[in-house]
Amino acid sequence: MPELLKIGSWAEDLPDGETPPGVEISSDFREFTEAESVERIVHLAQEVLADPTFPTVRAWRAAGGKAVGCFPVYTPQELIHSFAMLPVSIQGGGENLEISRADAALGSFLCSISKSTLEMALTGLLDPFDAFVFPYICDVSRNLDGIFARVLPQRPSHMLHLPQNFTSPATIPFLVAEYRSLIAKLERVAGRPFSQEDLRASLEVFNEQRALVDRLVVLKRDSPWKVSLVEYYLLLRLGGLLPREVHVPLLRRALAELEGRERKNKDSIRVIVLGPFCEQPTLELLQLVEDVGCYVVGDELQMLHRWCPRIEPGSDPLESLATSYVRTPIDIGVRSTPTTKAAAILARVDASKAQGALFLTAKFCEPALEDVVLYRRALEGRGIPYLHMEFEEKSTTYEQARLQLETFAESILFE
Amino acid sequence: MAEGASAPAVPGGVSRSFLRDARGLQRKLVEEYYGELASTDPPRRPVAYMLVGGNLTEILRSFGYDVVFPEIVALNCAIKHQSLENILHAESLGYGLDVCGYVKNDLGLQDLGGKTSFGQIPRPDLLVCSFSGCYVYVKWWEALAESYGAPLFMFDVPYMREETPRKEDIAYLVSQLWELVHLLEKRTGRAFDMDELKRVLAESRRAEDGWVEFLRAGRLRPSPIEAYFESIFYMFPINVLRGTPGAADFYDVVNEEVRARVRDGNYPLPEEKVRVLVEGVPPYTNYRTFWDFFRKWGAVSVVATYPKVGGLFDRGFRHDPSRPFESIAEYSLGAYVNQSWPLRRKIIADYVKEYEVDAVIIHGIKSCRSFTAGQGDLRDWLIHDQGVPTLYIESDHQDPRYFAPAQIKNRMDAFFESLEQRRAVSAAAGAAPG
Amino acid sequence: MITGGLDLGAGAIKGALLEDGQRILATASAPSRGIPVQVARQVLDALGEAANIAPDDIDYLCTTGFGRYTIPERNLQVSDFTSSARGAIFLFPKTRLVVDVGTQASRTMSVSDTGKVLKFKMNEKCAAGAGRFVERCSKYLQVPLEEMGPKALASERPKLISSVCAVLAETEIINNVAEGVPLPDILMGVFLSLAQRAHSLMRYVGIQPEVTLVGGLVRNVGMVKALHDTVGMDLNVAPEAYYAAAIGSAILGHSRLRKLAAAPQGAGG
Amino acid sequence: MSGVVAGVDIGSTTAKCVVLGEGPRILGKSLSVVGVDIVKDAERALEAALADSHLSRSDVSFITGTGYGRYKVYFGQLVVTEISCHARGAHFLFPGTRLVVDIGGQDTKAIRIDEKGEVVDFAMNDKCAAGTGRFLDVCANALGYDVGEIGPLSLQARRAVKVTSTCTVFAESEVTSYVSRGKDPKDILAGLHASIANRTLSLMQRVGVEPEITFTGGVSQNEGMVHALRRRLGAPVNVSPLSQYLGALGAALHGRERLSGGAA
Ligand SMILES: Nc1ncnc2c1ncn2[C@@H]1O[C@H](COP(=O)(O)OP(=O)(O)O)[C@@H](O)[C@H]1O
Ligand SMILES: Nc1ncnc2c1ncn2[C@@H]1O[C@H](COP(=O)(O)OP(=O)(O)O)[C@@H](O)[C@H]1O
Ligand code: SF4
Ligand code: SF4
Ligand code: SF4
Repeated sequence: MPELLKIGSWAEDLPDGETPPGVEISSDFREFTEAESVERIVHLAQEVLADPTFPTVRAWRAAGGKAVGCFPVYTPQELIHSFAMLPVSIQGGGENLEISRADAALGSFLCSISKSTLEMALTGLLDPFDAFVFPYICDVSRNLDGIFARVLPQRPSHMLHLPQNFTSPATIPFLVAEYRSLIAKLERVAGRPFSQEDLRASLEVFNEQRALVDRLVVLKRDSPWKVSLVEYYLLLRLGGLLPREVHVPLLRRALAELEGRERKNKDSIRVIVLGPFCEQPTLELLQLVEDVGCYVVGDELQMLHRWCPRIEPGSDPLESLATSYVRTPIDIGVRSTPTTKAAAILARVDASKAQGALFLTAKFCEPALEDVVLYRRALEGRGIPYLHMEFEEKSTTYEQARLQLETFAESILFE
Repeated sequence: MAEGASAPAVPGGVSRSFLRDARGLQRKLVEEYYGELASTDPPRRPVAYMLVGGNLTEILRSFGYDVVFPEIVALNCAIKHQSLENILHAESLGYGLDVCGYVKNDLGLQDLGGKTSFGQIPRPDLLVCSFSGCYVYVKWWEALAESYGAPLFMFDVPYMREETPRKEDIAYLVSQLWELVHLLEKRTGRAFDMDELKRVLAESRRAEDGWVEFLRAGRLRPSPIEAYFESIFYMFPINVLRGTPGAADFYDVVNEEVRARVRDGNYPLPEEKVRVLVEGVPPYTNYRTFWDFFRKWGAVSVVATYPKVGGLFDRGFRHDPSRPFESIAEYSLGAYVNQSWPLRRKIIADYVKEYEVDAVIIHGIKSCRSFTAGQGDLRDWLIHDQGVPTLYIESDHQDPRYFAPAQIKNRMDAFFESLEQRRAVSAAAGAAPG
Repeated sequence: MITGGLDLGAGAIKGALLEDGQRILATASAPSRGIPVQVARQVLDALGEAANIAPDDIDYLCTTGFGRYTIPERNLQVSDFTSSARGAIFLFPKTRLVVDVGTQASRTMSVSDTGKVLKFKMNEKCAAGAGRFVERCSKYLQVPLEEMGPKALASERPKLISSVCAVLAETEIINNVAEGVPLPDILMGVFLSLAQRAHSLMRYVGIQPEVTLVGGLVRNVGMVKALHDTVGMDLNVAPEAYYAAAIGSAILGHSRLRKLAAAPQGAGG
Repeated sequence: MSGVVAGVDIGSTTAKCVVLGEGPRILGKSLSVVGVDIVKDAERALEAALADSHLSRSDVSFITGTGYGRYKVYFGQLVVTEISCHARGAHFLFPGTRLVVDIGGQDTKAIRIDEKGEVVDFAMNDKCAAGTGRFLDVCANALGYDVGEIGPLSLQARRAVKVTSTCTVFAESEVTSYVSRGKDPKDILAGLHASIANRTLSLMQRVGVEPEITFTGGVSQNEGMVHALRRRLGAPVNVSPLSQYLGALGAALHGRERLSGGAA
């Protein structure tokens, strides 16, 4: 596994106030299309993540394109794509962003991702975007939309109500109407009308991406020693930052290398990681999990790219898109669970053959926090060990995390 | 500025003598309500748990259900200083420090057996989640469903981003209401009785008229009511007893009392110096202490947003027996927290004008993101765009550990002190121009 | 075979020497100030002196605690939970739940009959669940640390602290003093508040019939009483329990050494 | 009746007293640590300031209390919050001041004032004591320094270490962990100061950053902090050796206004 690169101390080195030097990425994404090895791709991905000025979006704009920022967990990015705009997953500002103004606007007891996203809006870092979508995954994401309306009035932002009643016959028509409201805004931003044909084509592009993502997920589950958690995560994460047309071939090349990798299966325990569906743990934390001897064989990272296996465009692609959201049961903290939490967690543990569950929840992320209790009760019933830890975007010390992770691994490994 | 004191200047125990019969009646209603719920005399009516925001009390009542609002149970526990024990218990079950205090208080209480000083809270036969304005509702009801094994009906209410809902929103809601009706028919073996629902709705409407009359009394100068603290007492009937004759009668008593206050000059404070709008959920565990911080400065809350979590009746909405399902759908869209920030800002701006507000106090809740996330931006908007002096303070609605009296008092003192100073200065400037 | 265990805590470095993983030869400690390696050497010297052996006579050194990676001459390092659990089982073989209140953190863990950690939990951020808080109280209440416990025992109506934050709690205490609350009641209030936090950690892990206290708190009779009263059951307390983590790591070192001796080809540490 | 007034500021950490003669003349002042008996501390603070000004109690015609312990200044005739007092004090020393930043033992405040020294808006650290003097005290202690030393040391840093924990309780462990990783204490200190400057800026932005800024409170005696704040703001900041006394001075000024029947 390539050594985890230490990037991004620009905030330390430069006098405050100066804008950081952007990572040079040629406007046609040549570096990504030419990147041959996983090692190189991982390196590029780390550079992109360490740079809060959205280099991939700037590159896209340089070529004259428009971009729409999407808050996690689920947005129908296919719709945005169908307008030939770049849908980009905004997942916080990373550990280098100083939060100074967002704290005041939002309040103290909120997850880092909401604060850093607002901070970026207030400091101009989101200027490369033409519009924003905030899905109703939680009250914070929802409220951010209304704050954006005030602080960035020139850039439309849209709050998308994702339905929670999955059995009503009226749900799909409602979601179609929701999507139509979004479409109306996108039409204005893109300066062109919505077209079913374009959406159909976009669905196919996303289907291709999903198929590859599935392969990666299966690889991580079945042969976790072949792909490290950091590699796995970065490959997925790029999916929301690069044009899909660049990501798809890149992922294909990476998979070819990873699937053929000869590596030793280490004496690690198999764990499933739950909770980081929205705010993302730092790379250091992800690496730490595997360093102390845990193979992650199931997770909730970057769910957008693996929400459903594939969407058949059908005669009404918009309805197909809505149907796929409503009809794909996903057990995740920001969607009401159709079965019970106990059944859901045990099924997931069984599917991944995990020996333990690791709850990595973002500090102050209520949707994640509340599930932990129901999950742990179910796990205890089956005698499956678990550990719950909270994380924040900004952490420089991992002593407490290491201590707990080590104990967790030791408690499963040693007699 | 407060006078210095030769004796300890602790302003405890300010009298609240303007409160008369209504307060006693409210106590009685609460006691009766929980008393009935707790009674084990057969035949027991089925019990549904519901949330205040966007609640469907009328429909459940028309099927003969008793309704329990865990939020209100929780706030009663907090007022009676019984929340911490429940919260600590919930934390030992694994609910983190940052989970909504209502949820922890309720789930802790349930796990401890549901016994409160005001009665035994019965187990639910049905859980109706009106997902209107707070995502935590979804999580909370999932947890209840899991621990009771009771069926859960998810009533998904679209968030309001425009002042008028789309027709698809109403269609979605009405369809869900019919699904609920069918579920209730199945569970009770009773046929849905539209006339009964209409009768209940008419009672609701009467209570709503009375409640609005009370709230609007805050427009008088001086205000005969304490719109924030007093509402804590009087919200119970409008949220819990709506649809019963008792609720409407209650507001008749309240309004009679308010009229008498005006007649007798029996105001919340001898002198109303500052007219305040309060935004946010109250610190129930310490609301009396909090109230005293207002009284000390002659500040009267003439309008508040919190009493609107159960519906924006004062903005014109009424349940309508002639359009039963549509009006219920509109009601559930209209919970205060279900309004987007731009709509909330507009409501607040209107209140400031209509109620001649001098200052706004925002009370942020540490463990509630639905209400709180963005209140800092609201403060900024009020001060800079609206020119209204605004103070932001933070504690918790349920968890007494987050109420730091000295700090809150310090901020309130400084805020009112500076208001008073600026007034004195501008009064002096007005008296002697040039 | 002599194995050493070093517990490099945030407040103090504690050490233990064991013979054949069964007999305690010596224990020693020193406050963590300055460079951990140097303090650790002092502790090792003190241990050697007390047991009357030369540093080279230590066959295997196992570290634990906050600074477990800082000692270059270690043969193995284990987490605090793992070592405290072993130490507790050594001192009280029927232990099923271990409570450790140290300088920075309060921890609790349930253990199997062999001393394996089953479930564990440490205090969250924002919770004043740790010994440093007691130390600071000692400073501004002007009561020496050693006297706080005995003084607290005289309390009749303990004054609990409501704030979860250590810093805000200090203000609260100062207020209480100003309002004339008797010192023993304030002290006991502090201990009871900490005990309640520890208790909720214990409940999270699951209360077990036999509970053993380890770490700095065992030296404080007030804290022990507060925990006893809060939990409402008998708790194992022993002076050696202050060194439980060090003892536990020496034991773990010993079993590792035995394994290595049995399979010489896999040597290394 | 003499025109001598006194202001007593009982903070969370220190008690300050200023005795003010007629006109802008400070006759005497005192600074002491607050202990557990606040009532006595207040009296002692007054006595010490009187001694410093060679006056006796009867020479003072009006006493104002401020700070956290203002209600314990039983011998005073008026209580005012320290927010109004710092505003008044800063305005007195630097009349152009429009924004006052007060970092004390337990609170950080940003106070926007008008040209008369009246408070227009203020914000205080909400969550906790993070980013206050206490935070620096604890960190200094963890590194084995006295608070007086850490400012100058931080100025000698070569490369600031990034400190993320703003929680006073946990910053200590972060600092200790940096030490054990062999980081230079000067660099750690620079990081600590930068992190507080950042927090403070966030507070200042709540009320609006105004052109003339005066830094008050005990922490303004810390050159490292002054430097970090200036750097973060990219603008000058007024400081004076009297900065820690501005609350007490402001209290005295409020008393004087009251005495002369002015706007108060
Ligand atoms: N003699 C004593 N009397 C009372 N309390 C003590 C004594 N010695 C240590 N303590 C308490 O124990 C704590 C240190 O515990 P310890 O287990 O050494 O922590 P760590 O492992 O984090 O260094 C101190 O903060 C203090 O509160
Ligand atoms: N000479 C100094 N150098 C650096 N810091 C100082 C100095 N004097 C005081 N301080 C800081 O000031 C703080 C106390 O500030 P002060 O304004 O007196 O607090 P309060 O008013 O809350 O009692 C202390 O916590 C300390 O960190
Ligand atoms: S991290 Fe959690 S609380 Fe924050 S925006 Fe995401 S889902 Fe919401
Ligand atoms: S609105 Fe706030 S207080 Fe009410 S349930 Fe939701 S999170 Fe809790
Ligand atoms: S200083 Fe107190 S409130 Fe702030 S983070 Fe730390 S423990 Fe929590």
